[in-house]
Formats: sequence, structure tokens, C-alpha cells
Amino acid sequence: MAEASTRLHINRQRQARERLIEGILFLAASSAVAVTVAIVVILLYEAAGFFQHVSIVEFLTNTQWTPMFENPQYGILPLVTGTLVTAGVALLVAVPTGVVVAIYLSEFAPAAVRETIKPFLELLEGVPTVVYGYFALLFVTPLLQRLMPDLPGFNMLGPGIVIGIMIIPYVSSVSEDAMRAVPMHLREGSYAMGATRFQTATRVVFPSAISGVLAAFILGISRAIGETMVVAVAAGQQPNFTWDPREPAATITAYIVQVAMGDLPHGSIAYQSIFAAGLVLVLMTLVFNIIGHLLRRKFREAY
Amino acid sequence: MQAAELQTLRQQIAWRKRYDIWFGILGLLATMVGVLTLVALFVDLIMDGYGRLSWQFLTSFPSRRASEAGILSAWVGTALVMLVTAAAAIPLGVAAAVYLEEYAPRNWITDIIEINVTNLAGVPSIIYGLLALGLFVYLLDFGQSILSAGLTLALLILPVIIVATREALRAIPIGIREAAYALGASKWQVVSHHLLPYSSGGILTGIIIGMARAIGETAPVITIGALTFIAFLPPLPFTTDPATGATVGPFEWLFAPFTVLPIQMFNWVSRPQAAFLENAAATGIVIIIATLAMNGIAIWLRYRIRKTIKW
Amino acid sequence: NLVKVDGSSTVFPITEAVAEDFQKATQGKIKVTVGISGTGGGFKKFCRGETDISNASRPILEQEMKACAEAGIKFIELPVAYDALTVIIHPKNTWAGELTVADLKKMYEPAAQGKVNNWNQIRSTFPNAPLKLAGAGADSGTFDYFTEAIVGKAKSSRGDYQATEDDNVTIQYVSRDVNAIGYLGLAYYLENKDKVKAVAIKKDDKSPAVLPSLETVNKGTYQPLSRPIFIYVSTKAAERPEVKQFVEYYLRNAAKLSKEVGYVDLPAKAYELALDNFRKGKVGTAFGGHAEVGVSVEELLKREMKH
Amino acid sequence: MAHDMNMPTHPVVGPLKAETSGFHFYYGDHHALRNIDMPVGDKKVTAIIGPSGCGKSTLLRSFNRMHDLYPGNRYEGEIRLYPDNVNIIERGVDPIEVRMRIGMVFQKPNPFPKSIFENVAYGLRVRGEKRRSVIEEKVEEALRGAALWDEVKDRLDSLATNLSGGQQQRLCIARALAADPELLLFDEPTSALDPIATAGIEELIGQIKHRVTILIVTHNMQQAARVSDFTAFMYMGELVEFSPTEELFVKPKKQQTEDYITGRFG
Amino acid sequence: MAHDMNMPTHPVVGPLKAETSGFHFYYGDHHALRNIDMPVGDKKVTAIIGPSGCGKSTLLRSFNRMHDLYPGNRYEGEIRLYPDNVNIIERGVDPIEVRMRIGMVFQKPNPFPKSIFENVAYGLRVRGEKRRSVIEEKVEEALRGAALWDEVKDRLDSLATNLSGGQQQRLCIARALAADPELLLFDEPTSALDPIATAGIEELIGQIKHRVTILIVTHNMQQAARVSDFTAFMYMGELVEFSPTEELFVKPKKQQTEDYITGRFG
Ligand SMILES: Nc1ncnc2c1ncn2[C@@H]1O[C@H](COP(=O)(O)OP(=O)(O)OP(=O)(O)O)[C@@H](O)[C@H]1O
Ligand SMILES: Nc1ncnc2c1ncn2[C@@H]1O[C@H](COP(=O)(O)OP(=O)(O)OP(=O)(O)O)[C@@H](O)[C@H]1O
Ligand SMILES: [Mg+2]
Ligand SMILES: [Mg+2]
Ligand SMILES: O=P([O-])([O-])[O-]
Repeated sequence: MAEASTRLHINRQRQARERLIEGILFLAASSAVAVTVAIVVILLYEAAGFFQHVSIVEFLTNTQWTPMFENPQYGILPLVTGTLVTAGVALLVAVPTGVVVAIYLSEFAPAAVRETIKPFLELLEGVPTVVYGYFALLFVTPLLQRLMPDLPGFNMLGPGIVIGIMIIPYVSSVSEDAMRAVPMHLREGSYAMGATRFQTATRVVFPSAISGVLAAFILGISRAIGETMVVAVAAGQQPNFTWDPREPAATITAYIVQVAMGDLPHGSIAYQSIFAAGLVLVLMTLVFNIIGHLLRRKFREAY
Repeated sequence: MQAAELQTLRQQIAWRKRYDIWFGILGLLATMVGVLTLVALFVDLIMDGYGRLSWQFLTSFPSRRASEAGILSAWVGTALVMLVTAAAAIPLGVAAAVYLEEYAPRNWITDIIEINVTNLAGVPSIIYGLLALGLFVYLLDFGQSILSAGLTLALLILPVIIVATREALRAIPIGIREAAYALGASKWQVVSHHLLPYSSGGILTGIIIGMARAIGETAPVITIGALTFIAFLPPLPFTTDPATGATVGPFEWLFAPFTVLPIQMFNWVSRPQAAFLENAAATGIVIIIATLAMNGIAIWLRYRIRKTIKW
Repeated sequence: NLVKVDGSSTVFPITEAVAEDFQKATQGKIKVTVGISGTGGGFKKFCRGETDISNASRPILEQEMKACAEAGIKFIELPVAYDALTVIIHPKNTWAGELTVADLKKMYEPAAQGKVNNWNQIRSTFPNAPLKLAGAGADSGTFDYFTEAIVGKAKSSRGDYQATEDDNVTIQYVSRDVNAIGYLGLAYYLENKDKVKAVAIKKDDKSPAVLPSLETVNKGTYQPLSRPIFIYVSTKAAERPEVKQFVEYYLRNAAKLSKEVGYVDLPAKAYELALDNFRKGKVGTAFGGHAEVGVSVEELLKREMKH
Repeated sequence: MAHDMNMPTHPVVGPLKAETSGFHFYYGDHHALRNIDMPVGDKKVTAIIGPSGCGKSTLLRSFNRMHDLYPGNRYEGEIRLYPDNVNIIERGVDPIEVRMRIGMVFQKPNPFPKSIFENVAYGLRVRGEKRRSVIEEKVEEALRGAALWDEVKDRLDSLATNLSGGQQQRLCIARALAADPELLLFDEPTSALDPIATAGIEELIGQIKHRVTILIVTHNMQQAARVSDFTAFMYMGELVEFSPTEELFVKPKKQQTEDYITGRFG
Repeated sequence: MAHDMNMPTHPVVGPLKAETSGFHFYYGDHHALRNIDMPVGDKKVTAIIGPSGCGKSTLLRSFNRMHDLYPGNRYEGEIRLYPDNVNIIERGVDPIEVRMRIGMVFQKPNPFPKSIFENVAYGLRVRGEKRRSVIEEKVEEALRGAALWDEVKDRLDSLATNLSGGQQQRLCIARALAADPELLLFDEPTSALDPIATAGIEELIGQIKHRVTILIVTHNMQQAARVSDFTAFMYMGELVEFSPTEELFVKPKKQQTEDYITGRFG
């Protein structure tokens, strides 16, 4: 049966076809890398022109960002604080609420409630962010002004809260997925010890899902940092080096979109500055993502 | 167990169960924060914009007279941009996911790709706008076209599709794969005969959710310069161009200037006349209804898959 | 048969109106797109040769002229209307109905930053009330012109005021606070007369106080806060019949349409001169690459051009 | 606990810890258990055997009302717990209270992803015990009881999920023991373990049965024979035969039992 | 296939379909199989028994190179397939070709969520068969061979996943049979089934063994006794004993074998 034995040999034609397909798929997967590289290259390229005029030290240490004023100053810090403060306010809203919602939906709510509420929450993402901007400006801020009469019409608090509400579904749905992925036998283990729902949820399910919950936080941070239209509309557009959320301030994203629609002479340093600012923004999200990656590795699910 | 012991046990259980109730209430309240915000937003938009919603609004071009203005060019633009987005993001995203889930060896290259995918999910949308401005608009010279916008949004939703596809693939039991391999199927046969068909529902859900997000995106489309008054439709394939009388080619629309719904809304919102604010609100309603419909389809799909596919 | 216009958000409503009517008049044979990417962004594209016409709420700057020259793009500068910057206060504000340029300067100049925070610092007769300033975002033409006209130098401003690109937001802000003051385009004031009050401006102590209105601007008495706004046409594009047709249509209808969307039309003479300049292909700018305050449009159109 | 007035006796089994009578169970529409009458002797080991899907786990899990965790499940009839003589599946009875008195060890070891110490202390913490000394004492006692103390005493703070399978299962037993249960349920506790670990668990069961009543499900007849005092044979949701273990394996009363233990099916 | 020159014979087994010699298997660092020498008689049923974790499945899955699907696995030694007399774990041998000739039925029935017809036809489709008539004929033949034809012939287009567990498993057998395998591997094919379905599968194995060589893993010794001609007893990664089935159960040569089959462990 010599013929039979050759049948077992490697079928070159099929192998070549499989390799080709694998190559194509690999290229598709590599597109993610290509996009990242493209982002970094384009930002670096444009920012390079900026850094020929402005020293990196000034960029990183100056506390004034007034590229459009008569005596331009190029200190990114005010935009960074603006970004961090709004994101911080947003997270203070989104993280506790999102986690409570996630625990509630995953451990407390009956299936019917869960299945109806979840898609509703997901709709929060679908609303155009411009709408949220005006919601923050015309609804939330006046409401806050009743509680805090001194609150300026533009501030980071209002938009921060609105962004927070907007990203609740991000935090809650990723955390909920993580909690639902906790195997039932762990819950059974806890209930069998006489634990209540609340005890099981907080002492067993939540800690077991911590890595997924952290991933949700990171996603939330990225979204909060990257949100543009809400702050552009409602936080005021004056860079302001402050950690006080009650004050108005501009964020990196608000600055970029403002300039993209604005009156700057092209080729000016101010114009190039949006790429430098964009670079900082990307680096910030990168840092958070890496922190998230490390945290997740540390807390990897052990069940 | 002694009666006294039992008594303390019961007290102690009752005490612990109180937290269950409190947390149940807290959870419901927290959930309501989101839901009520949404309802408030929607009701507010409806109050402002309901009066403008009409057939005429959907079939008219924008105009300086608020009462005559409509969103025809905007919704056609949105539809076409979404078409490009889907055509670009779906094959790329699904292929990338298949590679990562089924092919990728465990090595540093895979690690780098993985990290990049999670990272891209976190890159602010405005940065995609900057990228697209440099890459699509200028370097590749697509201009401020439907193609540029579609590709920009495609990059934006690529991570969403990759993640959804991977999850759908992971949900397919290993036994199905083994069964196919055991019959002598090659890897690609396993992927194309089994994995993709069985995960198509999950993939579709991911696509729809990604697209629903893309529909409302404003910032990246503004950065590529789509904040534009457009009172005509892109040249639809095989129609005759009124100006030249020539027949339009199949791909000309890709390079046409365009506007999209959120941009039209943004444009109107910053007008001095109050009547334009009504138009903006009406546009907002249309966008929300579109996302609502898409999410609805996604939910229905998810539900149907859960019913039909079992292993 | 596509005319591409881009640039200033201030000029946009006029060009939009023209484009709308023009497309109707030509039965859709000629298409016009009108983008908003700011005066600067518009010139950027214009000097790359990507657009045919650039909307501008200020004259072209030296830097931009250089870029255009490098790319071999020549342009014709055509004023199309006036925009009047309007200073607004809360309707219940009883003391600031008239302000001099010097008063405004005290409020907005860079030296005021952090120091001038009370109305009585402007004039001792003003009440002891916190001064709440709003105004245009720092990269708008409005901001440039306001600082030029009030402080005396473009972009020279204090930084601690409520800045926004969206004039509706300024309206909101001022209408909610008796102690607030802000400035914006005339159109926004005209649409919101019920919510805010315009301030009459005195050029100096001796001049009369003038309220902004179509007449005062057109007659040239509302000074220094009225400014001409422009379109710039590329000469290369102007050779194309559709662009030519569009620009002529524009100049013939600008008077009517600019009024309709809340701007102030130029004197009729000015449009004739502009049309004439366009037909003759008079290239260059009358400004020499920097801003100027208070020149009449007719004078501009007759000036020797710089390019 | 001394023999109690409320603790009825059974002709074959002796004093009873629990007893099901006329017990039925439904997964939604699926009638999984039919009319089960089974005694559970106090401080004895009762094994439940039967082919896969016959309802062994379902019955066992009814004893601590695990089925309450999932919607659509329904109990019918009685499971009486002595000496209280309450029907623990009655509406008025709090499942949490039941579970605090009836512990359970699962088929797959399921330690929480916490430290070894925290795993064992869990039952005490759940009860609101805060005193460190009490907890430490109880944890040590339970770990000793589960024959795990010597192996882990130096690394009580390390993650329980890093233990070997057999150690994990003994940890789960310790966790259950620390809560001082009156009745301990085992659902195929060794089926995920290797032979050596299995032997360890079986030995452990032999040790603790003097302190606590044990109900164990197994699909390994030899195991039932080795560890139990009484054996219940179930088939298709019914209790076919209940006898002292030796009797059931040596001279089964029913043909089905005989067929099963001689390997004619299953 | 007639007895072939290339088909060696074994003193106990007779003509061989396959044979492992000096075979080792590693899951990464874990040495799961050690030095296995096992003959597989042509057109005979060979059972592999042993306690959980001893390596039964690992050995079985080596025969169709299932381990190639996962990274880090390593084969060593020989698995010869006759009459070709090729070492199928050699590098130059294509695992896909191996799997086309050696079928497999898994523990848990795993039909594709496609129609019954498409399930059975899948092996043919993979081979590029396109002729409808050929496929229909083969599908019917395979379904008859798996004793399922009568039950499903009227609903070949309905979803395979809607069948009962036993039917699904017979469908999986039909699916394997339709590809005309020379050797069929079964990994505990009945452990997820009820007794009646189990009996059906066992009967089926009896019917097809005249056409195809069978290698079956089971943890049910009675099942091994019922269906197999030869039995291999494995323990901790080693092949302890290989004998004709009757001999192994009646007078095992090794003490370990005897301990296991009398239920002293496992
Ligand atoms: N959650 C459930 N919903 C519906 N039916 C179920 C559920 N769990 C089990 N069943 C069914 O109830 C019957 C008894 O199942 P059970 O798990 O008690 O069997 P078992 O004797 O423990 O079997 P095994 O030895 O496989 O663990 C089976 O027919 C099973 O299919
Ligand atoms: N993918 C794997 N990676 C590492 N080790 C494995 C893997 N699969 C199995 N093993 C180990 O290899 C040994 C043999 O496993 P195998 O599954 O072959 O046992 P088995 O005899 O089939 O047991 P069972 O009766 O439980 O199926 C076991 O110790 C097991 O833990
Ligand atoms: Mg069970
Ligand atoms: Mg196995
Ligand atoms: O858009 P502007 O240049 O007019 O501010």
C-alpha cells in the first residue's frame, strides 16, 4: 500500500493555502499596531516643529498655556490638570455608581430587570456628546449653582459629573461581565456557608472579579480623559492651572477641538501645539493602560 | 441546637439581611441615575424638537431659514459614512480577532498586538481625528470625503469589533473545534465552516454596538473638517449628474463632500436664532432613535442567538 | 462645477445663505460646499489650493500670505458685510448702559488679570459688585478684533474670564447674572434682545454713546467695534466660470442676505467697487498683513494692494 | 450533643439527624425527584449512589436549599431536621439559617481566591465574628480537623488557589468544619482528585464522622462501600433502595440495585 | 481490507492496525505518558482503563494528533499505523491526513449546531466531495451504521443539537463513520449518557467492530469487559498491563491491576 503511505505526507498545496490565509489574518491583526504607530508618528512629526520653538522643559513645567495670547506661553500643565480634574470628577461619579450598578445587576436584580435595564443603560453611550455638553451647561450646572451659589457658570464639576454619568455603562457593563464570569461554584461555596447576598457579593464575587473591574476602571479613565465635546461646551475654554473642580478650565481635548475650528494662522506654533497636546493625551492614556495591564496581571483571576 | 442559640442566630441573620435590602435599594437608585438622565435628556430633546420632526424635515436640505431646513444631506451622509465604516471595520476587525483567538502563537509579537488592541480602545476619539487628518485627508489625499470619515470611524470601532468577535469565538466550546479537526478539517476550514458561522450573531451584535457609537461621534469628524454646509447629495452610482449629464461611476460618492447628523446638530446649536435650536433638538431625536433602533436590533439578535444556538 | 468655500464661522451664515440661493438659482447644476474651520484653518486650506474661496473674519496675515505665495496662490480680497461686536449686560444692570473704550480696556487688558474684579474698580460710581467677564474664546476672530479695538493690540487680553467659542453660551451666562458683562456678534444680540441688553459704546469721554444697530454700523458711527468681514477668492479658481458666477452672485446679493442672517450690509457703493475689483482681478490685500481698526470699507477697496 | 428527646429513632438507622418524606423536586417542569423517603442517621455516614443523572446531587443540594439560588426550582414534601423537628424546606424557614447549620463540600474544590486563613475564617466572618483570637483558634482547629494544619501552618497567608487539588478539597472541608455544622453534605468530593488525594479525603471522612453527620454522593461504589454506614441507591429520580451499606452491596433487595452494583449498567 | 504484507502480527493480538512503541508524551514540562508499548489489533476493540488522571485520554488523543492543536505539547517515540507502517507522530506526517483516516468520538456528544444531514456530511465536505448524490448515499449509510437512520430520516434538516444526548452521541459516531475511518477512537463515549443510551452505544460498537478497528477509553470497568477484546490498564502515565479482556479481569498479572479492578482504589 505504497499509495496509502504517501497519503500521510504533508499536502503542500493545502499547506501553502493555509499559510497564505494565516498571513492575511496576521496582517489584519497587525493593523492595530500599525494604527498605534501611525498615531505616534503623526503626532511626533507635527509636534517636532513645535518643540523646535518651545523647549520641552518649558512645555512640561510652565503653568501657563496661552498660545493665542500676545505673549504666548506654552506650559501644558494647566491643560493636564484640567483633564485630570474633569476625569477625576467623572470617575468619582462613574466608579462607585458603576460598581454598585454592576453588583446590583449581576447579583441582586432578577433576570428580567437586568435584561431590560442593561440595554437602556447602554443607550447612554449612543447619545451624541454635544447633547451632553448642553445638558451639563444648561441643566447640571444651574442645579449645582443652587447648592453652591458661588459656582461659576463654567466649571469642571458639572461636565465632570455628566461625563461620569455618561461612562457609567462602560464601567458597569465591563464590571458586570467580570462578575458574571465568576463561576457559580464560588457563589455556591459562599451561600453554603450561610452568607447573605450582600456578603457573597462583596466578599466573594467582587474580589474574585477585581481584575475585570480594574479593566473597567481603566476603560472608564480612558473615556473620561478623552471626552471632548462635553468639556468644550461646558467647562469654559480658558486653560487654568488649578485642582479645584469648581473652577473653569480647558482640557487637552477641548483645546484640540477648539483650535481645529478656530482662527489660528496655519503653520504657527500655536497650530502645531495641538499635536504636542495630542501627544501628551496619548501618552496619558498609554500610561493608564499600562498601569491597568500591570494591575490586571497582578490581580489575575485565580478561580 | 438550643432554642437560645437559635434565637441569637436568627437575630444575627436578620441583622445581616438588612444589608441586602439596603443594597438592593442603593443598587436600584444607582441604576436609576443613568436611566433617569437618559429619560430627562430624551424628554428634553423631544420637548424642544418634536415640533420640527416631519417628513419635510427629513427630505430637505439645510437652509438659512430654520423652518425650511432639513437633514437630508446629513442622514444620507451618515448612512454612507456608516457603510464605509462597516465595509472597512468588519473584515479587518473579524480577521484580526480570528487571528488573535485561533492562530496567534504565544510570543512577544502576539503580546504587542494584544496590548495595542486594548490600547486602541482607550485612545481618545479626537486623536483618531488628528490621525485621520494627517493620514487619510492629506497623506493618502482622500480629502474631506465620505471615505476619510468612514475610515476614521472604522478605526474608532475596530477595537469594539475585535473584542466582540473574540468573545463570540471564545464562547464556542472547544469540543466543536476538536470535533471538526478530528474529521480532518484544516484550520481555515474549522474557522470558515464553524467558528465564523456560529459566532456570527455575537459578531453582529458587536458591530451594531460599535456602529451605534460611531453614529454619534462628533469630535473626530470635526477635526477632519466635515463641519460644512452641504445642500446636495453625493453622486449616487449610475445616476446622471445634473451638471455634466454624464453617468456617475460606482465609487464617486466615496470622494464626495458630506455632512453627518451630529455635525449638523452641532452646527445648528451654535446659531443665534432659537428656531435653529429646535432643529438641533430634532436632529438629536433622530440620532437617538437611530442608536435606539440599532441597540434594539442588537438586543433582539442576542436574544435570538441565545434561543437558537446551543452546544 | 463644485465651488469649495471654507473658513470663518463668523462669515459662514452669509456664505451659507448665498450658497443656498445660488444653488437654487442654478437648479443644482453648480454645487457649493461651505465649511467651518475658522479663519486660520480656512486660509490653511486656501493656501494649499484645496479651496476656491476662503471666508475670513479678519484680513489675511503676513504668515498666511507667505504660505499662499509659496504655493503660487494669488487672491482677491472682497469685503462682504459688517459684523458689529456687541457688548452685552444683564437687563437689570442699571449702571453700565454706556461704557467707554477705556472702561472696557480696564476690564479686559492683561494688566487686569486677577486684579480688576469689582465693578467699582472700573468707575468709582459703579456699585460694589463682583465683575463677571465673559467673552470670545482666544482663537476666534472675534477675540482678535475685540482686543485690537479695545486694548489696542490683537490677542492682548487678560486670561481669567469665561471664554467660549459659542456665543449662545455667552448669552446664557450674561442673562443669568446681573453683574456679568460679555461681548459677541451682533446677530446673537438681535436674536436675544429679551434676555440681554446692549451697551452703548463711547469711543472716548467726549464722543456720543452709540448703540449697535444696522444703521449705526452702516453709517460708521458704531466705532470701534464694527468690523468688515471678507471672502478671499483664489485667482486660479476665479477663472472657472462656476466660481466666477458664484462670486458675482455673492456680491450682488450680499446686502440682502447679510441683513437677513443678522449682519450689517456694506454701503451699496462698496459692493459695486468690490465687484469691479473682482472683475479686474485686483489681487492682494489692503491691510498689509495685520489688523486695523476703524477704516471705512470704501477706502479699503480703493487702496493699493499688497501681495 | 447528647441523644435528644426530639430526635426520633429509625428501626434500621437508629437516632436520626434528618429525614425526607414524600419529597419531590422540580427544575421548572422537570420532575427530578419523586417521592423520596430517606433517613439520615445521626453521626453516621450515609452514601447516595446511582447512575449519572439519577438525581443524587439534586437530593443532596435540597438539604441546604442550594436550589433556592436559581429561579424556577420547586420543592415539595418534607425534609425534617432533628432535633428541632422543622421541615427545612418550608416557606417560613430561612435558607440562610439552614445553611449555617448544614455545611457542604462540592465536587470541584472551590476555595475562594483569598488566603488559606481567610477561606477557613469565612464562615466565622460571615457570622459577624470579629475577635481575632477566636477566629485564629477556630481556624487552627478546623485545619487540624481537616488534616491540613501541618501542611499549611507556615503559609496561612498564601493564596488558597495555589494549593494542590487534594489540599484544596481538604481546605474546603476545613472551611465547612470551621462553621460547626451539624450535618455535612459531600457531593462527589473526590471525583476531581487523584487516588492519593482521594484516599486522604476518605480517611478524613472517617475521622470527622464522630463529630458530625455526613451525607455523601458518590458515583464510585467502592468509595461508598469504604466510607459509609448506610447507602441509598437512586435511579431515575427515585430512591430504589436504602440499606446498611454492607447489606446493600452484599445482598441487595432489588434487582435494579443488583444490576447496578454488578456493573450491568451505568 | 485483506490481511496485508505490511500488517505485522502480534503473538497475542494477531494482525495489527497500529502500535505504539517507546511512546512518551509531555504537556510542556509535565511528563504525562511514559514509555507506552501497546498493540492495537486490526478490527478488534481495545479498551483502555485506569483511574482518573492516569493518561487514558492523553494516549488516545495521541493517535489522531489532537495534541497538535495546543502549544507546548510534545510526542516522543513511535505510533505506527499499519499497513502503511508509518510513524504517524513523525514530523513529515501531516496531522490532517492522519485525522482523515483515524476518526474520533468524544466524551461529551459534540454535534455541530447545523442540521443532522450537514453533521454527517461534514467529513465528506472537508474532503472536497461536492456530488450531492454521493454525499446523500454516504450519509444514509453512516446513519444506518450508527443505528440512527430510522429515528432521524424524516428530519435530516432539523438541528442536530435538538436531539437527545444518546441520539447526539450516535450522530457523532455516524459523523465519524461517514468519513470511512480505518481506526475509530472513543473517549468515554457514554459517560455523559443515561443507562439506556449507554446500552445503545455499546451495542453499536459491537456492530461496527467488524468494519473498523476501535480503541476505547472508559472508566467503567464493566463497560470495558462488555465491549472489548483487549484491555490496557494504565496507572500514573504508564501502561501497567495489556491482556485479552477476559484474562485481565479474571486473572490479572499485576497486583496494581487487581487492586484497581476489585475497587481497592480509584
Ligand atoms: N439546573 C437544572 N435544570 C434542569 N434540569 C436539571 C438541572 N440540573 C440537573 N437537572 C436534571 O435533573 C436530573 C438529576 O440531575 P442530578 O445532577 O441531580 O444528577 P446526579 O445523579 O447528580 O448525576 P451526576 O452523577 O452526573 O452528577 C438530570 O436529569 C439532570 O439533567
Ligand atoms: N492540557 C493539559 N495540560 C497539562 N496537563 C494535562 C493536560 N491535560 C491533562 N493533563 C494531565 O495529564 C494527566 C493525564 O490526563 P488525562 O486527561 O489523559 O487522564 P485520564 O486518564 O483521561 O483521566 P480522566 O478519567 O479523568 O479523563 C493528568 O495528570 C492531567 O492532569
Ligand atoms: Mg451530581
Ligand atoms: Mg479522560
Ligand atoms: O471662525 P472665526 O475665524 O470667525 O472666529
